[in-house]
Amino acid sequence: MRRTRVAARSSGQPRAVLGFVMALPPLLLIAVFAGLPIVLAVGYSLGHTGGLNSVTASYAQHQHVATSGWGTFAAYREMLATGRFRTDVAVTVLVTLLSTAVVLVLALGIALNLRLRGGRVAGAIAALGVIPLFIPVVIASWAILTFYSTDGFIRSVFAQVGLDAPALGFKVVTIVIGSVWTSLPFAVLMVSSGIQSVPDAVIDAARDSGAGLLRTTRSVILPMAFIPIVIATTFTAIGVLGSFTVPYFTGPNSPRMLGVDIQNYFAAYNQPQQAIVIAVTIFVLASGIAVLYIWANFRSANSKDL
Amino acid sequence: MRPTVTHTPSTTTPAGAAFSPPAAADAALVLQGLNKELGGRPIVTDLDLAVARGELVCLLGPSGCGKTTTLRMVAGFLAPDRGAIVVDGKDVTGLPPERRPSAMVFQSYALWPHMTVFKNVAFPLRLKGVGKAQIAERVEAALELVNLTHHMGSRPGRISGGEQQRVALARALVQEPALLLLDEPLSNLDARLRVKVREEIREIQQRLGITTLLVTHDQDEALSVSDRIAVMNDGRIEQVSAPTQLYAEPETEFVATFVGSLNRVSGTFSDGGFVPGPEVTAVRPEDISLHDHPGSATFPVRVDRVVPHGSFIEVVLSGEGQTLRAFRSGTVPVVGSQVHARVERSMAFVDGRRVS
Amino acid sequence: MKRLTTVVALGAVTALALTGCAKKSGDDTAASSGGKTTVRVLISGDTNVQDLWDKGIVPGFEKANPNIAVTVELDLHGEHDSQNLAKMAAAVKGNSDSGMDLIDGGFVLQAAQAGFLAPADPSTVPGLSDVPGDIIKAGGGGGIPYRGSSVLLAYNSTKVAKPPQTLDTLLAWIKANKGQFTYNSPKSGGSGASFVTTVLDKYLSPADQQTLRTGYDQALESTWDKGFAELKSLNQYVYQGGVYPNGNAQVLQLLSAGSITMAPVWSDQFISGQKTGQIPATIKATQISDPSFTGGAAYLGIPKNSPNKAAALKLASYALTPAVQNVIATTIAGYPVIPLAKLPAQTQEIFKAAHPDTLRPTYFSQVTNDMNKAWDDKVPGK
Amino acid sequence: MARRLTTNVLLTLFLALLVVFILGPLLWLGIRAFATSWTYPNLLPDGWTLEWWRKVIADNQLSTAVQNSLTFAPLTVIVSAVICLPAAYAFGRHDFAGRKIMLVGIFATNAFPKMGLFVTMASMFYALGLMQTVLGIVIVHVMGTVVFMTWIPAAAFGAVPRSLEEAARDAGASPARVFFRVTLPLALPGILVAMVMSFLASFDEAQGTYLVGYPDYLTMPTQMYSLVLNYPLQMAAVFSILLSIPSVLLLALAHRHIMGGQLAEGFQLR
Repeated sequence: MRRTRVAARSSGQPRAVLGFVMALPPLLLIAVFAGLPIVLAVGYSLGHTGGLNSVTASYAQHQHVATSGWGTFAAYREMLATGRFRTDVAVTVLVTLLSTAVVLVLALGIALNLRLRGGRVAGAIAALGVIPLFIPVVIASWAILTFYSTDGFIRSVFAQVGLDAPALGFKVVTIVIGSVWTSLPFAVLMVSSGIQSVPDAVIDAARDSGAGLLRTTRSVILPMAFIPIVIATTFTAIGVLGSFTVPYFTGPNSPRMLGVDIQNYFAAYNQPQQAIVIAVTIFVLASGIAVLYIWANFRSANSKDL
Repeated sequence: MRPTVTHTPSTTTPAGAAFSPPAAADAALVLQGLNKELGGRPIVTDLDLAVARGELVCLLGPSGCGKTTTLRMVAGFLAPDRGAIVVDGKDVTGLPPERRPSAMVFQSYALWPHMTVFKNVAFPLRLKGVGKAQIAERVEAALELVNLTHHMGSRPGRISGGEQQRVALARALVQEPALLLLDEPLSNLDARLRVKVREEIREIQQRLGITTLLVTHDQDEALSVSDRIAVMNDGRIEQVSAPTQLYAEPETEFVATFVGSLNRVSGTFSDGGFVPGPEVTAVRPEDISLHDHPGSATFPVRVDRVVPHGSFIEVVLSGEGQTLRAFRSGTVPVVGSQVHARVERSMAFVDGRRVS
Repeated sequence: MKRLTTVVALGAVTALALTGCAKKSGDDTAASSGGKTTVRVLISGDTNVQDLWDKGIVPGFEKANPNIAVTVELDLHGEHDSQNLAKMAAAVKGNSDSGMDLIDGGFVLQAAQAGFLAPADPSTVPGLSDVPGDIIKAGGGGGIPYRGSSVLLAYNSTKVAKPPQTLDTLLAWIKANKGQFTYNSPKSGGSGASFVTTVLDKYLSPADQQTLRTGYDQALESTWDKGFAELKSLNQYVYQGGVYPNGNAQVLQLLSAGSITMAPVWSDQFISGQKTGQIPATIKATQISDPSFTGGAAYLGIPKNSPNKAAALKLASYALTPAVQNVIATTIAGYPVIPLAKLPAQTQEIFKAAHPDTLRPTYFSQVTNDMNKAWDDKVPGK
Repeated sequence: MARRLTTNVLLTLFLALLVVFILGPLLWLGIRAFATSWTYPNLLPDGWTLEWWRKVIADNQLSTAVQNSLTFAPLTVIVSAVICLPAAYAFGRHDFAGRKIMLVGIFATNAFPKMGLFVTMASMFYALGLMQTVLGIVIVHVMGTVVFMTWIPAAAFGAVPRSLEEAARDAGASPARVFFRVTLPLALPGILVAMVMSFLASFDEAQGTYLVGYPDYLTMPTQMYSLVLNYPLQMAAVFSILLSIPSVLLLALAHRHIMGGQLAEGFQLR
């Protein structure tokens, strides 16, 4: 199927030009309204305060101005020297790793249950996992905070039987809970679609060869659904990495995730240059994750036999 | 969940089977009173079958007749509602597929695309905990059996359909199964390859003396490779017989129609004429002879159409208010001409059962 | 082709129809009626300030100036201060309309510092002539002080009979009553900022305090170290072992719900909250001394290039009239910034001990920004 | 048998926890919309009331926000479709230099936190006269939908068998007719999913909308930030329920297609 699809893509000279032209509008939109601001912002973080950046430069505090032609890393050096920033980077990475791992385990559980057991219940579980997709993140964050907070559901239930459950509001673990909640739908959709598309016959063949369910899953289903799983992983990780709303509502004052730090450096500390340094940090981390995505896709493109 | 099973499998087969079924002691596979409903619809009903050691039995029937369901019950992918499956005297009905001594070749081959040919074939052995050196040896032997040693390092996606089919066969054979199950193994191959591969399969099966159950809807395939054929219709076995017997002496109208070509009329041919009646008369096209002149028991017919088939000619005739087809070799009759036909041999069915 | 045209046409029509559906928030009021000037007020703060504008200032102003309409928008806790400041900066540089004519609170002082605001002095805002010069000066040239408020120590009288009277006794009380005290992070609201400033000031000489209130001196910020060490040592004694809520309102909620016993709160929020019943009568408030909690003026700002500058200036000046100052005093318990003598006797009585002149002002805006960051870096979670 | 029982018990437990995890917070908040007050640690509110609904409906600012959100989301979907679908067709059907790089590039800019771009964006929007305009807001919203609107339909277009189009051409249909009668209907499920995702993305956008739209155009999410922090929790609950209605309708409409793997297809680079 996949091979024929690729083969079906036409590549004749005039059609190729037409295709290129048709593909341009969204790219131009992005280049102008996101690409250009990104370039300017990175320039500003390197100390270039002229041009459109002069607006920001006019009110910024603790600004580092470029002394050489290409700029200065002074703002980056300053941030890296800040213990708080290093802690926040670490916490952001930790929350990202934890959330992604939990999301992946849940999504795999839901998808495998749907694939191997099937039936109405399994379908209902999968549908349940997709519900958060339709709830605005602001509401979700707020609902989760009230659910786990001091007077929330969890503590209320424990209090019924006389137990004192920990309050989870404003903790790092609350950010993980919130991130898992909001990221689950995409992962469930990706992973279950990948696992659903593993044909019955190859699973049967593995069982017939003497593999139990666990072994079939490990040796056949997971490798065959590898790309959707990688995509689910990378997009979940990138999403959590740069998230603002969930940690802003549910997280503690310290340590804080980088997405919230940006807002604070902008608004509360009036240090836009440092805020952009944080944004660039997130971008660099996200790019690292994106490389995994691209590698997986090109790997599959090169061995066209899946 | 399942009924208690006697270890003396039934030897009763559908009425009047000419080929005597294997004695219980010989039977490598016994299916006893299998029943299966899917979605509230009976798919397999009261199915009994015994397959002798080293025998190749074909389950033949139209799509939806329950033959694949039967095979999947034997393999363990489906649990029968009632009945028992006994392999080599051991009741395996309750076992999951991975613990059954059977190996299956799937219609779609079901090769694992992320493993090389070698790894595909080696996988069952690795699961059994066979040593590395022995795996290499046995995989190589299996691939040699199907003539594929040169593709050992290839991914399944890079080799042709016929080759994939042979890898699937090697993967089943390498397990040295007590029972080989083939689910429409040739249906995804083109006509020429199909003939070649089925001969290869038969040759390997006989060389290894491996008990085999093959599912197909293709009568040519069934007739050419089987020791015996079980024709299925509507969840039941209609007849179990050797190929020649099945063709020559179908026990039911369904079997007669499904296997080979058939002229079917309501009525009888008697003394060179056609008499309409309630019973069904079936005549194989090769059992109608054509003559230029009238003779005993001939009746006049007109040649409507001539369809050459290479080695023989199919002649479409009309006469006595019927349309008949006859096969002949040699001279080609002129379309529109008047000739005389004689029914050399016929079968009669009442309510679908053979009466003469 | 016909189908294509139909689809495109249908899409275009739907799009156009939808464009018409987008609703400007000013549509309902005055923007549509011709000939009127509209002053767009942006409040960066809490809801009680919005109430003040909606009920206390705007109706009277519109009545007195039939040609001017006022629309009021609230940006709670200055949630979007960064967007709004960016927008104002870009608008001033590019000489376009920022969509704001008068800003109350939030980033006003930051904007004043950057020179984005129309200069404010008695010549442009006549009402300012009644306001003490120091307060105007702290506005950075563009900020118009229009009300004052101070931070008080609120406590649950059912649990505490005799509240602490000085900072030192307060700190001792916090340590003696684990988990019963908290304050909001300074960046999220003034009451927390005031507590932090007050603890920091404890270790600063009066001269240094004065320097940080009237200008920016980064070198002097190193003198905060002792104060931050003190604040850090409080972590384990604070609510849930170091939970600092976001915003003044959340602290009040914790206090009202009985989750904590004591907290710094804004005087105006506290008084109006008790009026509406959101804060139970059992919660009482007092001022501490040595040093006292800070308080200060809230500032208005008018962007340099506001198209409705004249009307906005008029509105700012109106806010300084004795009548409005009295409304501020009575509705949200804000401190008047004009001499008390100009106000009714009843109001004079309430505020005689709490005139802005007697309040300890907060730090200069840039210093506050640095303090916010330093607190974030040094206190929570350490 | 015992093993199967254990599996079933574990599975039921997992399911129960998942239900609590996913639906619990929503219900806990939802019930509040009808609660007078709620005392810890009771599992149900102290009393029931519809008072908060009346208050939300009476609040003019909130209803304007609802109306704006319901306007901008479909508008964004239409504009995004017009801009992106031809590109999606090109990505799905043509092979040209830089095709994959362009596909990745569309996503790459999304990984940069938007919060870092407000200042430059504000300057640009002023320079182009887009500040406080419907067009400006739509641009901000469309930016957040481009990935969905190109990637998913591109995969859907790519999956339409060439032979079906050729058969239609062979039968005498013009290229445009083939596109509208054959290609588009077959790719429609993918496009539908892209539209749903775009709608939700637009519906959720808050920060950029505030930058460009303030003070003229405020949407539900921009109001939601102040609402949840400021109004009584019950009103936030009412608002949450209202906000979820369009989403639930969408869920009902497109559930089959979304679960059907259209989304997943779109995210694989081909």
